[in-house]
Amino acid sequence: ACSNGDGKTENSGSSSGATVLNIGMPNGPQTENHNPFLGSSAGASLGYRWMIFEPLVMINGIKPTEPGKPWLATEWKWDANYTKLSLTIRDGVKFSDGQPMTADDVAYSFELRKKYDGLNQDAIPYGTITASGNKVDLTFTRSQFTNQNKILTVFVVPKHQWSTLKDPTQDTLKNPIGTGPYTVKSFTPQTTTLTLRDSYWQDLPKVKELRYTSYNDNNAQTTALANGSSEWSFVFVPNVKAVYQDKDPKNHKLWFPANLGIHGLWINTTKKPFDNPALRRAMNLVINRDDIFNQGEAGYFYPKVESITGIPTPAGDSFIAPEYKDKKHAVDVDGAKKELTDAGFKLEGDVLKDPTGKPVTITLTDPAGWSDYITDLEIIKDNLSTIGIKATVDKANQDAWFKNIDEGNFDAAMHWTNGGATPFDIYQNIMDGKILKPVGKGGVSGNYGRFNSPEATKALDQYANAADDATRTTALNTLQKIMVEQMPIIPTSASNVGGLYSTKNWVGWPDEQNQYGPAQPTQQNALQIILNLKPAGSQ
Amino acid sequence: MSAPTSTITAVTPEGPEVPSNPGVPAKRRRLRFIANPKAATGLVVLAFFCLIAIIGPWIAPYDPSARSSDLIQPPSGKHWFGTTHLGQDIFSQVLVGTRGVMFVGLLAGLVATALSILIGVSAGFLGGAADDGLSALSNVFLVIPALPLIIIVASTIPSAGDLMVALVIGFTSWAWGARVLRAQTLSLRRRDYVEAARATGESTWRLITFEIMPNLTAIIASGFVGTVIFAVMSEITLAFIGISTISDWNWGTILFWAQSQQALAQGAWWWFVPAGLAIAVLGTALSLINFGIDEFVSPRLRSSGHTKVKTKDGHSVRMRVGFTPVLSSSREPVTPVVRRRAEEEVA
Amino acid sequence: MTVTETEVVLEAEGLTKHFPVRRRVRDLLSREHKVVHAVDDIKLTLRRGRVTALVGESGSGKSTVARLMAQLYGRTAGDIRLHGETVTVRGGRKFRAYARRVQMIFQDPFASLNPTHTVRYHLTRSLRIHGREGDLEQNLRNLLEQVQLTPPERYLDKFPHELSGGQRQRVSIARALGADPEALLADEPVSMLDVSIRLGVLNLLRDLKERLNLAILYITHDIASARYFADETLVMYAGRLVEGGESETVTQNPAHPYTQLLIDSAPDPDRLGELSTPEDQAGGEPPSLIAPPTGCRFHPRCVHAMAKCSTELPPRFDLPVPGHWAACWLYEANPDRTEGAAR
Amino acid sequence: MKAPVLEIKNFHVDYGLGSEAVQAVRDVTLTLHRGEVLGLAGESGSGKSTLAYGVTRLLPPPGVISGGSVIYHPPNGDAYDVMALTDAELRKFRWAETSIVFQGAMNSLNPVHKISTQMIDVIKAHEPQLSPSARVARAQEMLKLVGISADRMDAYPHQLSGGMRQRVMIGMALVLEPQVVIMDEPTTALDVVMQRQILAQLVELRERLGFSILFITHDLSLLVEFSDRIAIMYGGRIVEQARSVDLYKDSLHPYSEGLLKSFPALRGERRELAGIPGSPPDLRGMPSGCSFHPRCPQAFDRCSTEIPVLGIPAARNYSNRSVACWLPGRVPISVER
Amino acid sequence: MKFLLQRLAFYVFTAWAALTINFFIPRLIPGDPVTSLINKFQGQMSTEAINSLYVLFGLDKNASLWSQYVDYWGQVFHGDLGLSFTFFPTPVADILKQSLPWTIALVGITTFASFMIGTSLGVVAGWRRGSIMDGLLPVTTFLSSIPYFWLGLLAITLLAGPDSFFPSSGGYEPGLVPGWTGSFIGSAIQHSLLPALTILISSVSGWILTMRNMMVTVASEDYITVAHAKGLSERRVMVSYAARNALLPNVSGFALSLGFIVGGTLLVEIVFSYPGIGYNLFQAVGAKDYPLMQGVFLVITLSVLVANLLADVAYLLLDPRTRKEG
Ligand SMILES: Nc1ncnc2c1ncn2[C@@H]1O[C@H](COP(=O)(O)OP(=O)(O)OP(=O)(O)O)[C@@H](O)[C@H]1O
Ligand SMILES: Nc1ncnc2c1ncn2[C@@H]1O[C@H](COP(=O)(O)OP(=O)(O)OP(=O)(O)O)[C@@H](O)[C@H]1O
Ligand SMILES: [Mg+2]
Ligand SMILES: [Mg+2]
Ligand code: NI
Repeated sequence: ACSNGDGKTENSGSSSGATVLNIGMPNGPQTENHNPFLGSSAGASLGYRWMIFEPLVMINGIKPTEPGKPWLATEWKWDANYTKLSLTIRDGVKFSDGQPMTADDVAYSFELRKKYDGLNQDAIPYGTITASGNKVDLTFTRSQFTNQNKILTVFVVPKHQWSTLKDPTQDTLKNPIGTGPYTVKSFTPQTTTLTLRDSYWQDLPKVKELRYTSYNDNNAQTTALANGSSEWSFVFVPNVKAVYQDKDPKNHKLWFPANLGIHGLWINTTKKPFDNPALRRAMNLVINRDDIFNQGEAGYFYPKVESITGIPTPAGDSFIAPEYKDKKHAVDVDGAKKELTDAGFKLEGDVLKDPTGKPVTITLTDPAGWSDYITDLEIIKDNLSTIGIKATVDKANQDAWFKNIDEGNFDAAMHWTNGGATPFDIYQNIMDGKILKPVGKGGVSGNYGRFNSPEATKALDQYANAADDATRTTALNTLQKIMVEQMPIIPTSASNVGGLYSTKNWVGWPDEQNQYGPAQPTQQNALQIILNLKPAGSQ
Repeated sequence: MSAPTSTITAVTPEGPEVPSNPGVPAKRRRLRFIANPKAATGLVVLAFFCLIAIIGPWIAPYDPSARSSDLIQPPSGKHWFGTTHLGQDIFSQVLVGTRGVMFVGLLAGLVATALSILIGVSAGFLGGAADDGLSALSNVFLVIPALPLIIIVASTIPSAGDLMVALVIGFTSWAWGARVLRAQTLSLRRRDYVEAARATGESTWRLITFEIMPNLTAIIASGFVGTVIFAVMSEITLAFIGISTISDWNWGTILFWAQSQQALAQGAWWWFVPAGLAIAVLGTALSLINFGIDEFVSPRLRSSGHTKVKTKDGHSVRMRVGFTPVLSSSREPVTPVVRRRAEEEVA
Repeated sequence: MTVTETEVVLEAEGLTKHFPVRRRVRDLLSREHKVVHAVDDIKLTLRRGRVTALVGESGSGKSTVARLMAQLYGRTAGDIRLHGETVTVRGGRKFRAYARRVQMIFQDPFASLNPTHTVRYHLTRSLRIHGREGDLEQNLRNLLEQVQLTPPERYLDKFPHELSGGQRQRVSIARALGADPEALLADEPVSMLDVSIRLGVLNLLRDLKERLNLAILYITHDIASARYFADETLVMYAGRLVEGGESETVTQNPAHPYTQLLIDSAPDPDRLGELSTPEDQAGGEPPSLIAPPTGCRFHPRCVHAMAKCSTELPPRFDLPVPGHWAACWLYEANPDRTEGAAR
Repeated sequence: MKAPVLEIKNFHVDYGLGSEAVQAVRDVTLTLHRGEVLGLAGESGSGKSTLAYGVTRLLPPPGVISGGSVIYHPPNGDAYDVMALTDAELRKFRWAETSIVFQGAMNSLNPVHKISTQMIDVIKAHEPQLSPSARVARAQEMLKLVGISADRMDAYPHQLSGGMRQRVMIGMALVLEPQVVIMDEPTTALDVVMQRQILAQLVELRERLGFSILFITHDLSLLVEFSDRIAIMYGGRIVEQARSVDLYKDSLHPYSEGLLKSFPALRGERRELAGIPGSPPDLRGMPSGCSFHPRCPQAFDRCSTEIPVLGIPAARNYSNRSVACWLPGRVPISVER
Repeated sequence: MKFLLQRLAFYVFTAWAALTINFFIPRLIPGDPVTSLINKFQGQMSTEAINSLYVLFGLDKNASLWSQYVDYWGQVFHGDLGLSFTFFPTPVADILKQSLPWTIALVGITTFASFMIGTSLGVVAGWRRGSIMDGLLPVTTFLSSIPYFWLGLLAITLLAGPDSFFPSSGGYEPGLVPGWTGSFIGSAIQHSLLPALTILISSVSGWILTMRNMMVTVASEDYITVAHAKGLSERRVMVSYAARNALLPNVSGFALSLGFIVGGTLLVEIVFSYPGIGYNLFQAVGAKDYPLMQGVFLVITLSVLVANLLADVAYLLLDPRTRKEG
């Protein structure tokens, strides 16, 4: 934030002289913890772990269906209905301490995950892990079709370092050694500085030094972005145009593509009259996603979900069933009213009465501090009033809210779904009967709305274990149909993997035209972006 | 947060002063409190806020939560204090929000005061083990920083309304008052009039309620006002940092929204300023009342109206300790002087 | 015996009060419990219709005696007898019953009335507690008239601060009379009052004694006033009684060296200009009550002190005048020495 | 008559200003002569302390001196009016020429400083040229004079008994050997034995150092014994002034008479104690005329209308006493100068 | 010496009670660190990842509250405060070591400065009543009635910014490495100016007021009049007689206010993104990070107790009456 100090001087003056990139995240003071496995580490929180530890395969987070880019593995092959994986490891890759990376290291990286549940974040059911020559073979106890990207993007750690650690789950790894192009130069709670290695198995990136600064909150981060002291970040900026873009319209850019995860209004499907799909569909028809996008999400943060299947586009374009290809969400109050009258609801003046004659009311709830969700709820509340549903927004206590959602004690709430390489994760999270628990019982890890559809459960099962793509497509189409017809949740927005960045000093960022990866600095693809950056004015 | 805690201990080491001005009936003396300009100003402002708290929701031009198409508009005839990112009317929010603030402030003040009386006065009066136990309790509560404690407690309560917040604040902020009251009770307990009442045969509870309590009124009142300040500040802070679960509007909620929407960065000062000023004015009003009480209790604190004195030869001298101003050093005697008779002159 | 023997109302025998001293770190090691020997072995008799004066310098334990007799403090040892019956009460109904018969007037009229209550409240409470309400209004007037606050209406609804010191003291007395006691313990009832007002209050007390036949303990440090108002005078020094007898005898013919010192020190307008301490007069300061001198407590200051004085506690020795006694070894063997010691 | 050191002339003190002002001291004229003890008596609230503080200009707000002069006669040099001094001159004047001993020694000594510090403070302020060791020596010497051994120099006030503190104050008052010492009820908090010790010491010191004392008390019997002359105050005025013997034997003002009759005597005949009926006047609502008239048994019409003047009584041939009373034979023939 | 034993018992008891409360209160909060992390990673954490976290944090095993309590005391006595969840697996002690200096430096120094300035102004205001200083009181009252965070935010908006001398956030320039270098210390001071200023503004009036009132009370004591009567210089009377005595009651108030440092610092650190202990607490509360919460509370409690102890000692030194012997 200051105009002096060596933080800025190197980047000031002619933009072509830039050697440093300032990356920011609004995550508060950090502690010196470079353990890449731990989400609580500074490396994960700020995203620099990806500059040190590299994946086997680089997969474009916004295009999960595209084949990945070979990275530390040059080849990979799935067998036996995705229960067996053979990897060919790249030669000539060296760790930052000069030791070569071998198949042993790769196998060890998997072993670690197998051995420690705490490190196996995706709960992959590892079977055997064998390394021979430059090959690593893995087996799994179940089909890993839905997890294939998660396995391929596993990062590799050096065995010679990690095998000496007493407890890898509780080590802060003060001296991280990886294959990536950067090493940690200095750490302070505010800023971690990474510096470029002399050698790297690919062309060395142009950025000599990365500075990851952790700001205490969104406000501080936004201010830093606006005044240029932070050049790349992922943060929610209200009124982004005025606050950020207009400060330097030429250089202040943002790109927030969707990934395959969504946000929506979860409805407790066990509560009358919301157990009636017609009511849920009608509600869906009046919700104004433009307002939510523009007012709640500041016009950029969580992109609109356009498809009525709830699958975010363009990331999920290829999954959308043919019959829903062009069906998009649109506000249709009359349609909603028709839907309701058909189902026996009556709109009396301003009040909607359910078939039994009771007025329809609903409490929308989210934690008080989640301002975007609360804003969304305010908008939804307004929207629902157009069909006579009296909604109240309850700003709950965060902990209580979690508990209530978990136990199904709510009418409706804005909540997210899981995300993944395919829309499977979304649907599984919403409708899986296998994780269905009665209202009042907690510990569910999805299906908060207690949506009970054996058909959906079956389709999900089929998809996960199918032997061929056709079965999978059919299963997914069934799920889409259920989603559209039953609306267990009303999708409003897609999850994002975006970023705000400045082209003042560096160019080559991903954007609408060049969608080589999501623009979020804490994603694995950040390494790709860094490798792609060039000093501004050098072209 | 820095609600000025009452300074009454410092002010009255010896309890209620022997009235400086005998002859003025006690009732009139009580009214004199209102005649104190500071207290009067404070009371008027407080009354104004109380009025708004009562009628605010009725006179609010809009529903404070209702959205409109005027997003982030600066103040105008239509929206006196401008609008929010959802087009809500900030003026209405401030008006409607007053009730929550006043309710929580007063209720928390009441709860804390009641607790501090209960604990402080009993500790001071009973003495012995009861005193040790109770004062240890209040010491512990004093040592635990109040705001973090309130934050933690507030976040444990599921869906707390104003009532809950008020109770939480009340239950965590009585310790200071209890300590002051204990000290005061200790000094009152050994007063002759308490002993005398005991010697007359009064029972213990009558001693506490009728002999000791009336003499604590000023301290209790000032403790109450102090806690109200603290409660208002705490409540607003809780809402501001998004911890409290208040679903209704209050000034803190307005500020929370302003802050989470980065109103200042957006240039929407109108979103931020009115609520903050309202808090400051309310806080000042309460502090003024407290000054009034302090001065009422300890007349020495009153700055006398005439601090400058004009001497005969036109100089103006300040009244101060140690150097008494001399108005005129050659004043003629006001009493008649018996003129000397001529014969005495001779004699 | 010139002391007329009327009925004994309240008597104390061997009355002792030790206040514990707050312990410090050092004391913990020494394992000794220090106490203030505020009152030691006092024998005192209050009779109907008589005023007994208790004189002694500040801090000699006079107030403590009064509070012990009023049962406001628990005693360390000794006996308090009301009409010959030992009483020990700490509170509750028994205490009320005792308070009804023995009332105390506090030293400081400015502090002993609650500033927040009116005269009416104070008196009403006193009447009500002891069930003497009857016709309340009439009784209130009677009380005020008894203490010569007339007309009563003028005073009933006043707050203490609206009254002068003498008036306040009268209200205190009225409050004590509200219980219709038999014994009145007046703890320096006039020391805080102005010279011109003192007399009124004392005259009032004397008048009450005569009219209501009260037994009064009059505590003061002004030995001259004891001469005027009390039938009997007891002299206290550092927690002990050192001399007693009829007031006139004690003041005009003091026996104990301390009493002599006290009387010699009192201002005397007739000794114009001869202000100086006689050579044979004791000086020094009162002793610490935590570790009082052994033997006679006065011996360190006493000009007649003998070896025995510092080791043995002198008992009461009767003196020639009936009822007059002194606790001083000077009078041990030969009571005739009285003359010599008293100069 | 001896030479005057302090002449108080037509002295007026008010508390407050304008119409609310309380006139606590009115038109007081009083002379303190070199080497004498002048007693000032009167009941509580009669303005004794106010007069004492007023003379030294130490009245706390809202007190103001609304008139009169206080002429000080230094032993060598010209007399000057204390009321006309500037603050700096006043500071120099204080303690070096006139020192003051207050009623409560505990409150007069700063509880947080050693008594030596407090004594040396004075010397430092007035005789800065003195070396530190000389200052200490002087303080020690003075304390010895009042009977406090040098090893108590470093004690804090609370470590001394009441009598010792009072003696420290007296020692401090004399440390600069002033001409005038004003003592405002210096012994009322002490018991009679201690009181006598201190007064005896004071008499001795006065003989040695030759200062004059203005001694304030309400204990008339003490004054009679101790002082050379006595002035009686009532309602802010001096009502009578005479040599102690004269006053004791034959007081002219009914109030003085009443006062003398209020003290029970310890020795001699049991006198009749008459006392003074009524209660002291309220300074805000002073009775018209002679302020004592409502309580005076001998009051007549004139008393309630005209304020009596202090002067040498006409009837009997008194030379150095004055009284303010309209009773026949006491009406002044001359104003006391 | 008088109340050393009593004080000691008080400190031991208070420490025990406060630490016990510290232990229990966080555990009364519904929810656990993992749900809070879910919140932090809103929508970006898969169900599987959540389960792995329970394992990682050791929350999958159920220990009784009592055994946890016993362990807790074991830890406290060993100076081991456990591992933070938010910054897993960083030991809480390390986090505190990292943030404590900032809080002490900023809030400690400003509280001290505020006390000193407020007290000095109060001395003058109380000594010269009716002068301009006295007239300033209502103004300072108003300033101190402004909610702290509001004042801070306003100050940031109005005074801080890219072109301004005042940085708007952080404890030092992001690029610098903490150390005893000139540029770092300069930067740290520069970053602390605005927060310090706002703390001063909102806290100084309290001290002015208490000190003024004490001065007024003390000024009418006899020994002040005596000091004037002794002809001492005005300064000497004001400082060595009046202020010295008036200060005494404020010493314990000051110690108590040190206790409120962390409570107040929370907002300062939030508003100014200051890397101190208050912000840690805020994070810990938000993340249900019991070990961190306990650690912060421990620090707060101990520092309050130490401050009180210091105040007791200071009192002992300043007021000879408490040193009474025998
Ligand atoms: N509650 C108490 N605790 C400890 N010591 C006490 C207590 N009350 C009195 N004392 C001590 O007992 C002694 C006698 O005190 P008491 O008040 O009886 O004296 P007194 O003769 O009435 O004095 P005075 O004339 O000043 O009223 C004193 O040394 C006093 O310090
Ligand atoms: N600050 C004040 N404001 C108004 N009146 C005052 C003030 N101070 C003193 N007085 C009044 O001035 C009168 C004289 O007071 P002063 O203290 O001189 O009396 P005193 O003769 O010294 O009495 P005492 O014997 O009790 O010391 C009293 O009636 C008192 O009420
Ligand atoms: Mg007593
Ligand atoms: Mg006086
Ligand atoms: Ni505050």
